[in-house]
Amino acid sequence: MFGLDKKDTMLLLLVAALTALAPFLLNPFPEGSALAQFNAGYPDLMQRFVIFGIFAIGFNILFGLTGYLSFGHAAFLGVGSYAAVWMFKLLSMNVLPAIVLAVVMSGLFALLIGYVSLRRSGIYFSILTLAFAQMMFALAYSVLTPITGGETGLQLALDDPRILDGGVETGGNIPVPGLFGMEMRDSVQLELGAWVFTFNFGYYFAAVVMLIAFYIAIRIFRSPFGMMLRAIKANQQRLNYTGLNTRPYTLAAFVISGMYAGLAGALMASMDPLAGAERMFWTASGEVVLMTILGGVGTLIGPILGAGAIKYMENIISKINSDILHNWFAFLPDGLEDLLVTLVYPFIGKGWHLTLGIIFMLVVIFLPGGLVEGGQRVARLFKSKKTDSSAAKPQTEPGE
Amino acid sequence: MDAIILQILNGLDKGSAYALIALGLTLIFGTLGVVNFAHGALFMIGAFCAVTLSRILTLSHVVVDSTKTDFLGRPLEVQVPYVYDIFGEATGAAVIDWAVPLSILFAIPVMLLVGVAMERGLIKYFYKRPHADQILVTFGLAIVLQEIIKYFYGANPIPTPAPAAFTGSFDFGAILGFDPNTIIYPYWRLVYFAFAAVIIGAVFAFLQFTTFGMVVRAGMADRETVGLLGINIDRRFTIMFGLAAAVAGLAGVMYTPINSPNYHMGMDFLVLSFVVVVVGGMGSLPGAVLAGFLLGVLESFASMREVIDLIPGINQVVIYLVAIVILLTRPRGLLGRKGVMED
Amino acid sequence: MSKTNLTRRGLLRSGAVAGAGVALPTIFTGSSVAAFTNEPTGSTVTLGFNVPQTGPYADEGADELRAYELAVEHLNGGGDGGMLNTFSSKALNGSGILGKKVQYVTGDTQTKSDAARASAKSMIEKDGAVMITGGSSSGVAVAVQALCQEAGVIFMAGLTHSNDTTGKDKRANGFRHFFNSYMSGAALAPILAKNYGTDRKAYHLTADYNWGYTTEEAIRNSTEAMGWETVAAVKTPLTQTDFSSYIAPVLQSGADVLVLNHYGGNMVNSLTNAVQFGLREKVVNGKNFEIVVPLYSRLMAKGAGANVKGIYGSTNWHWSLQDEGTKAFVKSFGTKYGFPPSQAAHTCYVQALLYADAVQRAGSFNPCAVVEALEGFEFDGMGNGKTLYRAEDHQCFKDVLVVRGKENPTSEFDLLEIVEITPVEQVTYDASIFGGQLGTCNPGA
Amino acid sequence: MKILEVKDVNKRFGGLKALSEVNLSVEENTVHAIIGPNGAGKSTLLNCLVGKLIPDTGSVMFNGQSVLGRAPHEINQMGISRVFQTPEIFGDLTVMENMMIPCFAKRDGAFELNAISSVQSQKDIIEHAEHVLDDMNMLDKRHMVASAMSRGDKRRLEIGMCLSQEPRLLLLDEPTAGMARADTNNTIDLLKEIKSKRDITIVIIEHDMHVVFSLAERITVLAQGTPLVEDTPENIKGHPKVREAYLGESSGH
Repeated sequence: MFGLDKKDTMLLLLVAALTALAPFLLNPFPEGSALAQFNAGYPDLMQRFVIFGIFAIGFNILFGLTGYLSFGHAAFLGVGSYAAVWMFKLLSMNVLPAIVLAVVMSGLFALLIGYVSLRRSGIYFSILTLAFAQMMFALAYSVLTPITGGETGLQLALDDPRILDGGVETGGNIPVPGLFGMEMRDSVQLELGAWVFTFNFGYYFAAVVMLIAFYIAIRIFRSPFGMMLRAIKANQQRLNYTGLNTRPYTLAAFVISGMYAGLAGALMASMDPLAGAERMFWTASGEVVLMTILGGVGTLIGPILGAGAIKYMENIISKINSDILHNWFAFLPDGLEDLLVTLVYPFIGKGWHLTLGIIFMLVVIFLPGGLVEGGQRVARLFKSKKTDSSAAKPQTEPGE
Repeated sequence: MDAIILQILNGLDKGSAYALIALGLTLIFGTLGVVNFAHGALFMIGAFCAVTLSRILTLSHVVVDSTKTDFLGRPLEVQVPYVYDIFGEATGAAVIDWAVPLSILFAIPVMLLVGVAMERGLIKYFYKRPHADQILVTFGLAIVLQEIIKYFYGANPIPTPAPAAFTGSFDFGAILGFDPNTIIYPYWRLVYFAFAAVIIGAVFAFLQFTTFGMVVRAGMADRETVGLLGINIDRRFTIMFGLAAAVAGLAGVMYTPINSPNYHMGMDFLVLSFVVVVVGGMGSLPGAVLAGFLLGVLESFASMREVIDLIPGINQVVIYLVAIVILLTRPRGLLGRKGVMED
Repeated sequence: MSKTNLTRRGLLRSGAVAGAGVALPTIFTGSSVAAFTNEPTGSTVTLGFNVPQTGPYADEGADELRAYELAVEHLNGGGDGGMLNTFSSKALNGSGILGKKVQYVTGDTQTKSDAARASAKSMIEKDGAVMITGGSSSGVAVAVQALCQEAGVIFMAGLTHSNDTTGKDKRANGFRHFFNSYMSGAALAPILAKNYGTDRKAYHLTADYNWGYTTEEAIRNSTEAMGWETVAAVKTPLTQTDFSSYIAPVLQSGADVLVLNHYGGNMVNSLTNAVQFGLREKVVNGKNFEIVVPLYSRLMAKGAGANVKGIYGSTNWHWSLQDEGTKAFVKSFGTKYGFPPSQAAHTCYVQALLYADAVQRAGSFNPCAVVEALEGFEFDGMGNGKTLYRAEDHQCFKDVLVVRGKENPTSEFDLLEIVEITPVEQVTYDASIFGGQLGTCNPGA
Repeated sequence: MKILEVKDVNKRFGGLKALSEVNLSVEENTVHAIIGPNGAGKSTLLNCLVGKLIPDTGSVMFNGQSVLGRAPHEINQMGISRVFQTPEIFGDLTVMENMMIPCFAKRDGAFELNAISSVQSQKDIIEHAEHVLDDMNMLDKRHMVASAMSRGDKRRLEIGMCLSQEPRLLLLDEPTAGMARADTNNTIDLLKEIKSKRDITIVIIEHDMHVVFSLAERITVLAQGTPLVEDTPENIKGHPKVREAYLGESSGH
């Protein structure tokens, strides 16, 4: 189906099903229960899951396939966001022109930066991308303030021209981004017993975009182009002596992944029309590296999982304060309660960076293939137990 | 003219800090072939060695001074350091005053230990892994280390002043025949510069003139051959890692009076020190030193207001701009060897 | 202290169809049911405290959070009541807000506008917070304020000093109690002129972002009006840690005053560097060289250690004030936590109380009702003397403190001494000078 | 017809003269061996032929066209394929994928943004790759990850990859270095078989005299960066200068 083989079709359908049902899957705990803290099924976080999923999918096309580690990819996300917000300001609150311009602009920046940076490989390439991104961040934060809004970020204002929406009365409030009359923030709620599920238009819009992006990524992975990119990672020298020019291949991969980043940036701006320079800082670029590694480099679904895991930690784990901990352990005797809280507290809430660092180290040390490899290992364990057969066949099909 | 001399002076001083940090980083890369993103964290831990020692020295017991009151109107509790009890008030105060230089003695064993533990406990399993994995695992480690420090010391910067003897600044202008006060430089920064020069010299001498250093240099050039000679290069490399950690740590200790240390100072320096190492040429010790001074001087010039007026924002990007230009014109950095880190 | 029991109270009821197990998903945003976003329908109301818990301002954020916890305790009738006893409005009675027990959720702004908006959104969408407050930078404040306007909840800004927050980026749903760059300039200039004379040459180092720009402008304008000359103004990068190359040329320029338009880590480092260069021992143009830090914060002064001694700056509030409100607040904060509150803690505590009081007086949590109750509201007893929440820009107008680093601090908290309390008349400005449009209040739904 | 002509090539590395006044011409459809002691400049010469190095002076003509200044991939596209001393293959890819890549290079040229159609739909490429694998007796290994194969198989795969492009000139850089005697003989047989099946010119750089004399029709002896002599194997064997300079010292092998 869709020009994919059976396995990939299954994967695509699985991801489609997961995203479609996310409002249910992410809200497994009834309202008001102690575990409701762990529910993630609210629009903003679900939007972030899919948007950063797109970002990581795109990054993986570059890093996972070619092995070129860009440490400045967040710059393209930033460019996409700025472009999108400017479209909202100047043209229309409809998200489509914003997305188109964002993808084009980030593609142009990626072409320029990629053309220069790809003259070098290895860590030299990483440092070049880092240098470009840091320059963009520093300038966006300071001297480019008239274009980027600087510290406070680029925002909408009541008196923006919005040429295409000219006739619409704003009524003292800035209009919000939408798609032909549907606003990104529109939500429907479904109450089932103690559970409440929120279906948000913005989320589903972003999810559809992510599915398209994911589908394209599968096609790229399975295409001759994707094979060449993997060959670059495997042995660039051999590829050169096989008559293939690696530069345009890597550049194409760089531009494509830059456009994915720009798309993610545009969607971020569509869900929340503000573009800040911090999203271009090098730690933001590091974050997408973390996502990809955590999920599984070079795998199709890994980056999406990694993006989800990190955003979950950032938004859910970081909100657990000592108060909530005390509530959880309230059933224990006082001394034990305090002890447990003392032991756990450094790792959650404001200590979530520590947990992130530890998990990340553990993954790199023990699971170089990320969560996907972890899943495969678990699956293999079950398989070999069930069938009691000899060791499972080594995975030979790459790009799972 | 005097403005230019001043910025060269200032650049050399800045550069000595960059060179010192980059030196350890490139030492680790050159010997072990490991890209250590936790190097900034080592610098930061060094700085917190100084904080810790001054905390230890100022460990106090409480004496209630009933003549004064605190913010809630209660009798004021005055903290009296135990050092005062041991050495008497005058000597005790002097010991506390000299906490930062004293920390050098404290930091050396601590940093050696941290370095060796890091190498034995983590890094050695990554020699054969790709550079990307090394970057990632040490990046994770850097996050963990700085969060631990933050947990114990908080997020705010902690003032750790230099000894009172080094406050104030030295007037070069007067010596060179310029007007007084035109070329002044703080004493402590001059101390830092001299300190960096000594450390850099010591590391070079160590590598150049000791058998240990010769083996290590041979190992940097060709690890397998040295291994074949039956020399236990691994153990020496462990010691090198400890040494590099100590260099980073000392750089951190002496830096504390310049900028009050905080938990993220390592990350602040990380990107910069990598730029320095790459500009100098991965694995090249003289390259790292040269690039450190070069970038320090250029950064100083870029921060002159005449330059900023000419090219707005240049002070924000000069380091990166230099890195890009050097990497494009000299692919292996200023003094780098061929083929290093290009896979 | 109340134990928080996290629910999404507000949001979840809004779309409900009573009694039915399955609702028909026909309504958007539940607009036809709820009157405004996150209308509290149960016996409790949830406030969202959005403060930096990670990053360089984490300690300031922690102090803000302490203040909020204290405020919640007092609102719910716990503790000694703190400023509720001295507050000129007596609407609040310790039974929560409008009889609903106050609960709170917390978020981490990371001092990044993106992260701050994400955590604010999560508190609004997931936890049903009806008001968001906190923050310790203007970038975050402006970003979150715009978000709250859009979402239809009230935003009570925490520590934010840029003119923009209630100037060009003001929003109808946003309110600021903290003072701003303009007021710092207006309050500082006369004191500087009095102490340092009117014939001075100033050299500005300015953080290269919005807050730095507005602060530099404010200080320049007001000092130049006093007769000072501005020799140079140099912008420094946000990520700068070593300011030596910016400070080294200061003396050559012939300036005799250095103004550091820096905050947080930048301020600690630039001040430390400047003192290191021995600038304060120099005599230029026959006058002692002086350093000025327009925005002081005790937490940051602590980071700079002894370097702050004798240096002038302005601050929103200081615990050593002797009015009744301050004394009550310092007492309950100090008793609970063992040390005096920072100005960030103070402004956050006051903001929480002001919001609660406005709701109580309006008789509704509806943001538009709250806006109406706060606009033009005059109050006293909150530590800054008589204060007005101006209707035109939602900025508080009150006395501003000019402080100086203390020469002989008795403790690690006793770093600043109050030099003068600049009366409100002197720092008041016309609401239109910074541009921007307030728009109209947005109740969401 | 001369398919490869090297004229007056000089190459220095700093103070070291790696090649001096090298002249070499290779007749089409012959096997031409270049031998010489270590450091004779064999690899430098080879690198000059494939575009990795550019000679300081002199010319290198392939099929009447200069290769100088062209990138390795361009030279390959002209019809020169290269086999490395240690097998250079795409270790992470399967054997089949390894074989398909040169087929794509042959069909689509140096760059083709073919990002949407799937590899599986490229029937002609698959067919061709399978055909070559079959030729190499490796069809049964096609789903293996290449890095998991034995060294001999990797060598075989690499040669197969080169052949799949139907090059006019095949350059072999010590193809049997480090191999056991049995593997070496297999490789000799393979090369003989290749040569017998098609029109192809082979230039082989070799240390192992057994290999050289089993395969070569012409031999150039290189010493200290200069060609000493060029002749048929029989004459080379008896040449006194060669015995002295090269064979004499390696007779112990």
